[in-house]
Amino acid sequence: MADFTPHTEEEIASMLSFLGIESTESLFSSIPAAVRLAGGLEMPNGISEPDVLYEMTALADANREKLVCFAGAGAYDHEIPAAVRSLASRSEFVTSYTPYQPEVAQGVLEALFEYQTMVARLAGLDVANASLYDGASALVEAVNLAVSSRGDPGVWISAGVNPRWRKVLSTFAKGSGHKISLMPLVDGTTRWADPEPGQHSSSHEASQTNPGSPGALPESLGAVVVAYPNYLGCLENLSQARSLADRTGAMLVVAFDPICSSIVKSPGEWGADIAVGEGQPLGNPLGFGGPYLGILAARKEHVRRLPGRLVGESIDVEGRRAYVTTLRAREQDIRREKASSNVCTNQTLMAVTAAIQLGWLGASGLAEVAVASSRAARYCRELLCGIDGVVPLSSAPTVREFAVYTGVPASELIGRVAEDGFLAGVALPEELSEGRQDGLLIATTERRTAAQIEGFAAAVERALR
Amino acid sequence: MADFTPHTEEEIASMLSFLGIESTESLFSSIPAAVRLAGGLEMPNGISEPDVLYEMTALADANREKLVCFAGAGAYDHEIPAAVRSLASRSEFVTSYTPYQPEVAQGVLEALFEYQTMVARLAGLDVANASLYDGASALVEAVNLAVSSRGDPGVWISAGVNPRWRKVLSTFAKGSGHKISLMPLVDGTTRWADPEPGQHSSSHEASQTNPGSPGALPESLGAVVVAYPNYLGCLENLSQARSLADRTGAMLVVAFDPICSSIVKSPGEWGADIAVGEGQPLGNPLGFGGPYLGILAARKEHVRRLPGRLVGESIDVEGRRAYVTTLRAREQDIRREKASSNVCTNQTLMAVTAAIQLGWLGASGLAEVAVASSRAARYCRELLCGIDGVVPLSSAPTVREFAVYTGVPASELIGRVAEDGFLAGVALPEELSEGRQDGLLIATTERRTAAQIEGFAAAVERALR
Amino acid sequence: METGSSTVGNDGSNSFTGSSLKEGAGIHYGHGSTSALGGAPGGRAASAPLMGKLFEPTLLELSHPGRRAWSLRTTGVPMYPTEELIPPEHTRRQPLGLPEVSERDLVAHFTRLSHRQFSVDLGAYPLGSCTMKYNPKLCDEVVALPGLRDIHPAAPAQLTQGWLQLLCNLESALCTITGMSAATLQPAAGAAGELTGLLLIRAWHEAHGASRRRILVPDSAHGTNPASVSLGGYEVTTVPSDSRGCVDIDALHASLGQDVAGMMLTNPNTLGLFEESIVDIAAAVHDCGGLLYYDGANLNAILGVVRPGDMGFDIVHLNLHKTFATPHGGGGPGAGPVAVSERLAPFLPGPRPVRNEDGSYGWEIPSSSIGRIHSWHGNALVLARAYAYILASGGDGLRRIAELAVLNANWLRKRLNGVFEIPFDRPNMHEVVVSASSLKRAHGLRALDVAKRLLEEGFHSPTVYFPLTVDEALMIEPTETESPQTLAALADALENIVMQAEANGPDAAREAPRTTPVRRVDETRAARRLRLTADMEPG
Amino acid sequence: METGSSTVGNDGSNSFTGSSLKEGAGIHYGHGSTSALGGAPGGRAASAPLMGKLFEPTLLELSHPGRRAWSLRTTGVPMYPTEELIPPEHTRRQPLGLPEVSERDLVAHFTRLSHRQFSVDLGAYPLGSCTMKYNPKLCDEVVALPGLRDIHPAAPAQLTQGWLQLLCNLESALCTITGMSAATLQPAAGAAGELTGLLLIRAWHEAHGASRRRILVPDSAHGTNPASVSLGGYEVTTVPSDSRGCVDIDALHASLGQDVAGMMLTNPNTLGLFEESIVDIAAAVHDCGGLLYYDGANLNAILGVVRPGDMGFDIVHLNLHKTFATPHGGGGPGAGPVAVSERLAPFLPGPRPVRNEDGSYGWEIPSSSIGRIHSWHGNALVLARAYAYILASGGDGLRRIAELAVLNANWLRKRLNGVFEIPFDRPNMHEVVVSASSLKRAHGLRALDVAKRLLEEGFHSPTVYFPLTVDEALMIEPTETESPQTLAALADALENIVMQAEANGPDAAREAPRTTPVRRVDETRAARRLRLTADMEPG
Ligand SMILES: Cc1ncc(COP(=O)(O)O)c(C=O)c1O
Ligand SMILES: Cc1ncc(COP(=O)(O)O)c(C=O)c1O
Repeated sequence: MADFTPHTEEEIASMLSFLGIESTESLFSSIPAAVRLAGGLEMPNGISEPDVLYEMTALADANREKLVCFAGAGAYDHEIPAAVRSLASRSEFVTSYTPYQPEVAQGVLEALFEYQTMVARLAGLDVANASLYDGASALVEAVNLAVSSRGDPGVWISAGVNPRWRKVLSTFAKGSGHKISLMPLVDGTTRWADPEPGQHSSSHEASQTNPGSPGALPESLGAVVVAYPNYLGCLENLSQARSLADRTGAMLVVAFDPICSSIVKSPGEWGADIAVGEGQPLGNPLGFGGPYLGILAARKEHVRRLPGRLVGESIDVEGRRAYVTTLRAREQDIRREKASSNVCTNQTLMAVTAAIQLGWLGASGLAEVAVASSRAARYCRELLCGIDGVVPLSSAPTVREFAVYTGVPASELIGRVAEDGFLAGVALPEELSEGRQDGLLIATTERRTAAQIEGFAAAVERALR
Repeated sequence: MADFTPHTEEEIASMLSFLGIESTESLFSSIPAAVRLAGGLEMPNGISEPDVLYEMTALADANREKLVCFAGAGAYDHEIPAAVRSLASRSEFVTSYTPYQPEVAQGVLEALFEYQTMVARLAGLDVANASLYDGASALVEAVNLAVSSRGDPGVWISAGVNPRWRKVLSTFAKGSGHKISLMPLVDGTTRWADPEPGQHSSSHEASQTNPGSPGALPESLGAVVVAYPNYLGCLENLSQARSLADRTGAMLVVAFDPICSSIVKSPGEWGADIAVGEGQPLGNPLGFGGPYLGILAARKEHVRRLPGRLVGESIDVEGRRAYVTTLRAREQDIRREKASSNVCTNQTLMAVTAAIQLGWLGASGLAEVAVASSRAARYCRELLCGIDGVVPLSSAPTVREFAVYTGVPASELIGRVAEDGFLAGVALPEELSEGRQDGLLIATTERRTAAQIEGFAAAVERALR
Repeated sequence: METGSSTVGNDGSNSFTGSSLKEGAGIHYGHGSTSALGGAPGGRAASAPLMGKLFEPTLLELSHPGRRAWSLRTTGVPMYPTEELIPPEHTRRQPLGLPEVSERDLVAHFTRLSHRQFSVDLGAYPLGSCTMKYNPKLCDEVVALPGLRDIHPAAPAQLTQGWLQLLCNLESALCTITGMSAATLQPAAGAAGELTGLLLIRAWHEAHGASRRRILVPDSAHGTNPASVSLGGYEVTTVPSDSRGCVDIDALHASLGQDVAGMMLTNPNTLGLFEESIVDIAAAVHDCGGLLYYDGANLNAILGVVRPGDMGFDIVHLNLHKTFATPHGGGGPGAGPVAVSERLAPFLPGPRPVRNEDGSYGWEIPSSSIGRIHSWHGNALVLARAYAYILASGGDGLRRIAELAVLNANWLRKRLNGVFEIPFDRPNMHEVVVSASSLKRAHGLRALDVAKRLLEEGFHSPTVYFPLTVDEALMIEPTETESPQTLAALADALENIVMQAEANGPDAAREAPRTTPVRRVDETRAARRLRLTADMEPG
Repeated sequence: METGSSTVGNDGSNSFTGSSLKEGAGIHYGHGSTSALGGAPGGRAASAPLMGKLFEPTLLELSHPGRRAWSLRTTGVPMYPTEELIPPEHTRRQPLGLPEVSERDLVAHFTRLSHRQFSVDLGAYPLGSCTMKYNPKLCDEVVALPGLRDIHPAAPAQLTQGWLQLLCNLESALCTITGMSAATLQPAAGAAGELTGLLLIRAWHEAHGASRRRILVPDSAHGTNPASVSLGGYEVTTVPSDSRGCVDIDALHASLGQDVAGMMLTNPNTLGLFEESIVDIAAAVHDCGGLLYYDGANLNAILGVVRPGDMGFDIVHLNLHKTFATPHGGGGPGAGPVAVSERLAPFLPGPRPVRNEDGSYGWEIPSSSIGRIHSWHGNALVLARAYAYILASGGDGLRRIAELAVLNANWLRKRLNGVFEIPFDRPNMHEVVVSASSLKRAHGLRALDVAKRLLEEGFHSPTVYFPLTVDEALMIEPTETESPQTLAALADALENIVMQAEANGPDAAREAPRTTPVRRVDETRAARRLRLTADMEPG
């Protein structure tokens, strides 16, 4: 068995004798015998390193990894260059803890400062924190921040926000007590219509039923939440959301995509108070959904209420520039039940990775990734919509992702097309496809070649025959 | 295209203007126009990183990598643990030059000092150098050392020494003028018989004809060279070689295997003056034959004539322990045409890797690898020799490698068995198989499972039917 | 672009203020003046300030317009003009402002940053409560397997059977280890697990018609516990510790009532002490209808020895980045699965990976699920690492881990007795809390000074000032992967720090660290003259 | 086991001399006394001496009997007793004496060693003649492809078509770049290539019935050139340089004769100067029946600009670890392919990879082959890296590399003019040699002092005292991957060193380096009190 403990039996014996006890069992004498485990864990004994690798490889082989990826929905198959992989896997970054001792943690701290700067610039806002768990948790934290600053539990959220993120928001709303109303998409863009007064539906219901019918505008709200581009890949004009927020005193929370943001208006340009996003596309692998990177950026005014870690620049006693976590009084280890969030362990390594990836791409590279992904999407959309029976789900402009109806239930289609070596996309939930089952969400990245796209279109055509 | 140069066009322009020249072309004005290349290299333009990876992957996929390996012959399929891979690929080790500035090269220097210590212990000798190119070059350097110290160009070499290494020795003997005589194997062990006086065959002929007939013992020789275990995997008693060396004033050079050496007598125990070996099995991948690691260890007396780099312990001006390359006066950059060898760039990274691997294994682990490999060989040999028509090539004791006759030309058999997913071994040259073509050399490592060995034996049986 | 606003000087040994610049030698340093930052101009990435202990310029300062590292695949996709792709009213106008560097400078920058960072791989990291053990390199290779790494999370079950099996196997291993019946792997960290647990408590009570508003939390609890309670919509009732460092049973009884939804507890607690009355505590909480939540951050101490389920806990979160050796990544990622007893299983988040009757694997939403708590399925690659670690360790290895973690911590306690005050000097579990209060009284030295001085000796410092219940606390968790020699060296270093203070006064410690990449950092200034991005003018 | 014989002290700041040991605290430090080495006892790997600049104990000192890192595959192979496997007369009796450490300590040790090592990835490395350019990470991924990395070299051609194609493609790319017709990829480094080339010269002359005994080598040549000549069985005739730093043409003519087998030349030469008379030189050598050998270590300067073949060279070796960016590994591995003109192709080493008529690939031994010169096919994975680099760069990129390498070096020459003497101050190629002789005259400072002082600034030093033809030589090769800002910083640093010496005297440089992991090392002691292994008693 692989054993990562160094102790020899003699060492154990002499340490025990230093402690004046007989056996390691005696180390546990403060544990009531009644609850102690007799006979050890009911698990196989340990195995060697190559045996583990063998078992894990068998599991890995049981996944269909070589499918050409047309799925997105918040997780994108972008290129990760060797330099980024290599730097991000340096063990100093990988095996260190949260930078509690800044004197020996300038590596992570400076990288996070760079991350905060770059993400703030991408979002067009003043500040960004040093990461949250994922897009969903960033959304939850942003809404918590908005609701608690504004003192109003009312949340209007566009159905164009990632439905899985909305579900997470609903789950946590049980604790925080937010009142969430879901605003439907019509032809791919949000209908910010007014729900009946008093008709605030709890998010849980909202996410389980189709979007309710519009009602009246409430006097006050905590947050207005919209996605740009939205889950269907569509770009919508956010002016209406911004004025809704103004009229209700709410904060405007924009869920943005850090890749597209290089070519489309930034949350800041649309007037967002807070921007949230999924940072996976910035150098982190698909990894079956994690670990990803929750992005949160905001206007300077909100900085003392921000959730999560913040790195600031300062100096050391010799006047040399140095970085340190700051505004710690917001955090749980100091403020306990009054903290702005309970987050402690976050996704630092993913943020460091994102900083490296953004450094590798630079302004021109990031825009090129976005443009190339969008070109691929356009080409793919053109080919698919040329197939009998395939129609676009909306007429709104899309960027690097789009939705179609195919006439065949999406899950079935995905299964058929997989046989030809393609992951066809992600099945749309009925709430976003007018109750239909054949809504398919398709994404492309800069990695998709014309040949792959053509092959994919041909496979879809065969599958629909 | 992937471009690793940082210069922007403006920078180039202003640097040129600082130099007072117009274009980069002018940088080359000292090159006669007549020989300058017009129109650039006739090669495709550069391509991007992912495109390169794509092309290289296509080449990699055109090799049959998943064959279960029963080939050895100096290159062995041992386990390389993740820790070794990870440490050996740290960029400080990978991207540094020869440690000319010891103040900033203690990492490589200390690792090499550890390597030298461990290799010397393995060989049972006093000192080891910091690596040579591969087993063959270690052999060549050892013979050069022996011949130049003893002042006699005569070299008696056992046919049990790796035939490819012998070929390299013969090639370089053209320059150094060694007189090489090949001593045949009889039933797997060297027949140190005496060639006719004056019948020294030049190595080139020797390696192209079958071993000549025995003759008389010369008065003096430079080197007596023998392998342990030899190319057929056999262990032979080296006392005779030692006394031959004694009688002729030659140095005894033993080609040893660093893995087996943990369980069989070390070169030092047999009385070797110099030990050479191939260090690939110590943590370096098969890699289609390189980069590997030439091991050379020797008795202390020879230290001032050793080829290659040597790291010694010293102190810095503050009295702190420090390592530095030493006895530099042997080397080409100081001694030029009088240097003990021309080696400059060596295989440092492979030596560092070997140090890490030896550290991971420790004494018990290395012996366990050797024992497990030998058990697998024993099992494999038993199963194969139970097949009709398969007979062992010799009756001498073998360790982790052995040779058989199968009745089918080895190259043909290898081709057939590959279809079942096994690399059956290495075809023996006719000089080592009594002129037959069906000699097959088979090696096993600790990675070979019983199931693989049984599957292999079954595949061989099918192939022989 | 950002150099202009810099507020810092340099260490005086900088030699790059640039005649090259003055001479019109054709080289321009990025966007800003170079002198403000003591010469950290664009692009000068390759002159390592490492040796000279200069600061490392930021990537933004290394930027030089027009430089680039990137190259993208040749795709053959039609080159639709950008204007056709993005309608003008949606086009970004703000400059992106990302750094422009060569790959060479990018690599140099982050490699140099890595040399300014302590890590487990460099030395002992006895940071209490954090279980900074060795992270097997084996697991790095596991998560680099393309069949795990490159799988899209929305790929349907039939295409991801390997992943689903892995997750199911891990869930069942975690249940075996904790003595629970089912688990969710979604929570991305311990705190997320806590909040999940609180929502499970809420859902359970709601399903049973009860409305309860309080959660009991010991005063020694980790800060995430009370923070999670608030986010779960509950009130925190703090339960004091008794003189032995454990939950004060009388106070506990006094705090209990019909409005108590549950209690959070870590056992061993943050003092490294096992709550000996755990069975009584469980009974008391259960008797008044509450649920008992186990903060599993300290599970390392009891692996294979005692199980939370057997102690009476209803809900358990585990910190895989502690107990199960997934590396901490400078602050994350982690994973905080939550395991529950049978009665709570229907409330677990979903979808959950399940084994179907036919042996295949699929997803299932529990009947009364509280809903989803992660964008996808949790920090999957972290989960894979933990699973590999569990396979490697096995039942026997896990128990050995606990034994040696506890042995190491007890050895340190006994060895440090007399060096520091040990507030609760009795057999401890995986960590020991000592107090620097006598140093404070005698020499005005604080726990923080000891911590900083220890950095000079090449050790990471213990956790300081936690738990809050101990004055000048130093919380030391050696973990099982440190050798006895390392423990001895650590103890000697600590002892020498104290002896040095006694012999020569407090200055050495107060001025420490002097040999680290930077010395003590002005935290007050960081908060007052806030500069969180290179664009922020320190206020 | 090795601590006893240590001869060194420690830096005085060591705090580990161990009360833990004295107290009988149950911990023993390896085999030896701990005090001799200032407390570097077995197993104490995890206490990083990094920060405190203590030395790092060797792995052997960290060893503790019975400790281990290894675990091997479960195979199910019958457990034949060892006695049955090895006859007693063959059994090893000597103890192996390998270190016994935990994986955790192994990782810590080598990670800490890596922090004591400068590298390209940390900073500029302007080491003349070595072409220490950035090594693309891309190539690390290429050679980690199992389909390249895990292939046995004896696997027959039909199972290794990918490798054979790669080698053939590389050979043809190298021929295109050098203007030659065929190549061998076997030589493991430049020096091996040189010796191969000399054997080719010998074989050629032998085949033409000539017996010649001398090879001409310029005085500025790299040491491997004359060393290889000797090993090739030839005598070296040194050709002096003229006042312009190039081959003295008159002296060349005087040296030529019918016994000259050939001449070795690097062009640009080691002064970074292009041998302008190359066409005449080639004619002269050819005229008397000699062959012209090109030492390709400096090929970086002329990629895509001029080809050795077009200059008249018959044989060329290339240093792939220089020009083609394969990393140098702390001293190796490299690869030194040799390309030749058509008339020499039949003599090349074999077997050579070839493309068969049917498009498949195989091996072939040239008709008059000099024989094999590597155990297998050369440093294959290094070759794969170089091939990937060539693909990425392409014909256009290779030319750009030469242009920028030369531009950088010329910029430095002009910038450093006045700072140092420049013995041959005219347009140079990829490197420039300056002289510290005026510093020596004025302040007694030597090139070595400048080099050591530069280390403090975070740069690796240039090559010193080479070429031998320049007094107090500093040979600076920036390469094309360093940015103009890096060049400026390097030049400023050098200028400041000189200015500092002029203003404040030589002490700063003489005492340098002070900020490196160790300071100047006593080389004389290393050679006198020789200790090459931990077992060797310094004599
Ligand atoms: C006792 C205890 N509980 C809970 C947590 C929170 O875990 P996480 O950081 O994964 O959110 C920690 C982590 O520091 C802890 O030590
Ligand atoms: C000019 C010159 N020639 C030859 C060599 C020898 O090459 P290698 O070190 O690869 O043997 C070198 C390497 O330093 C060199 O600089």
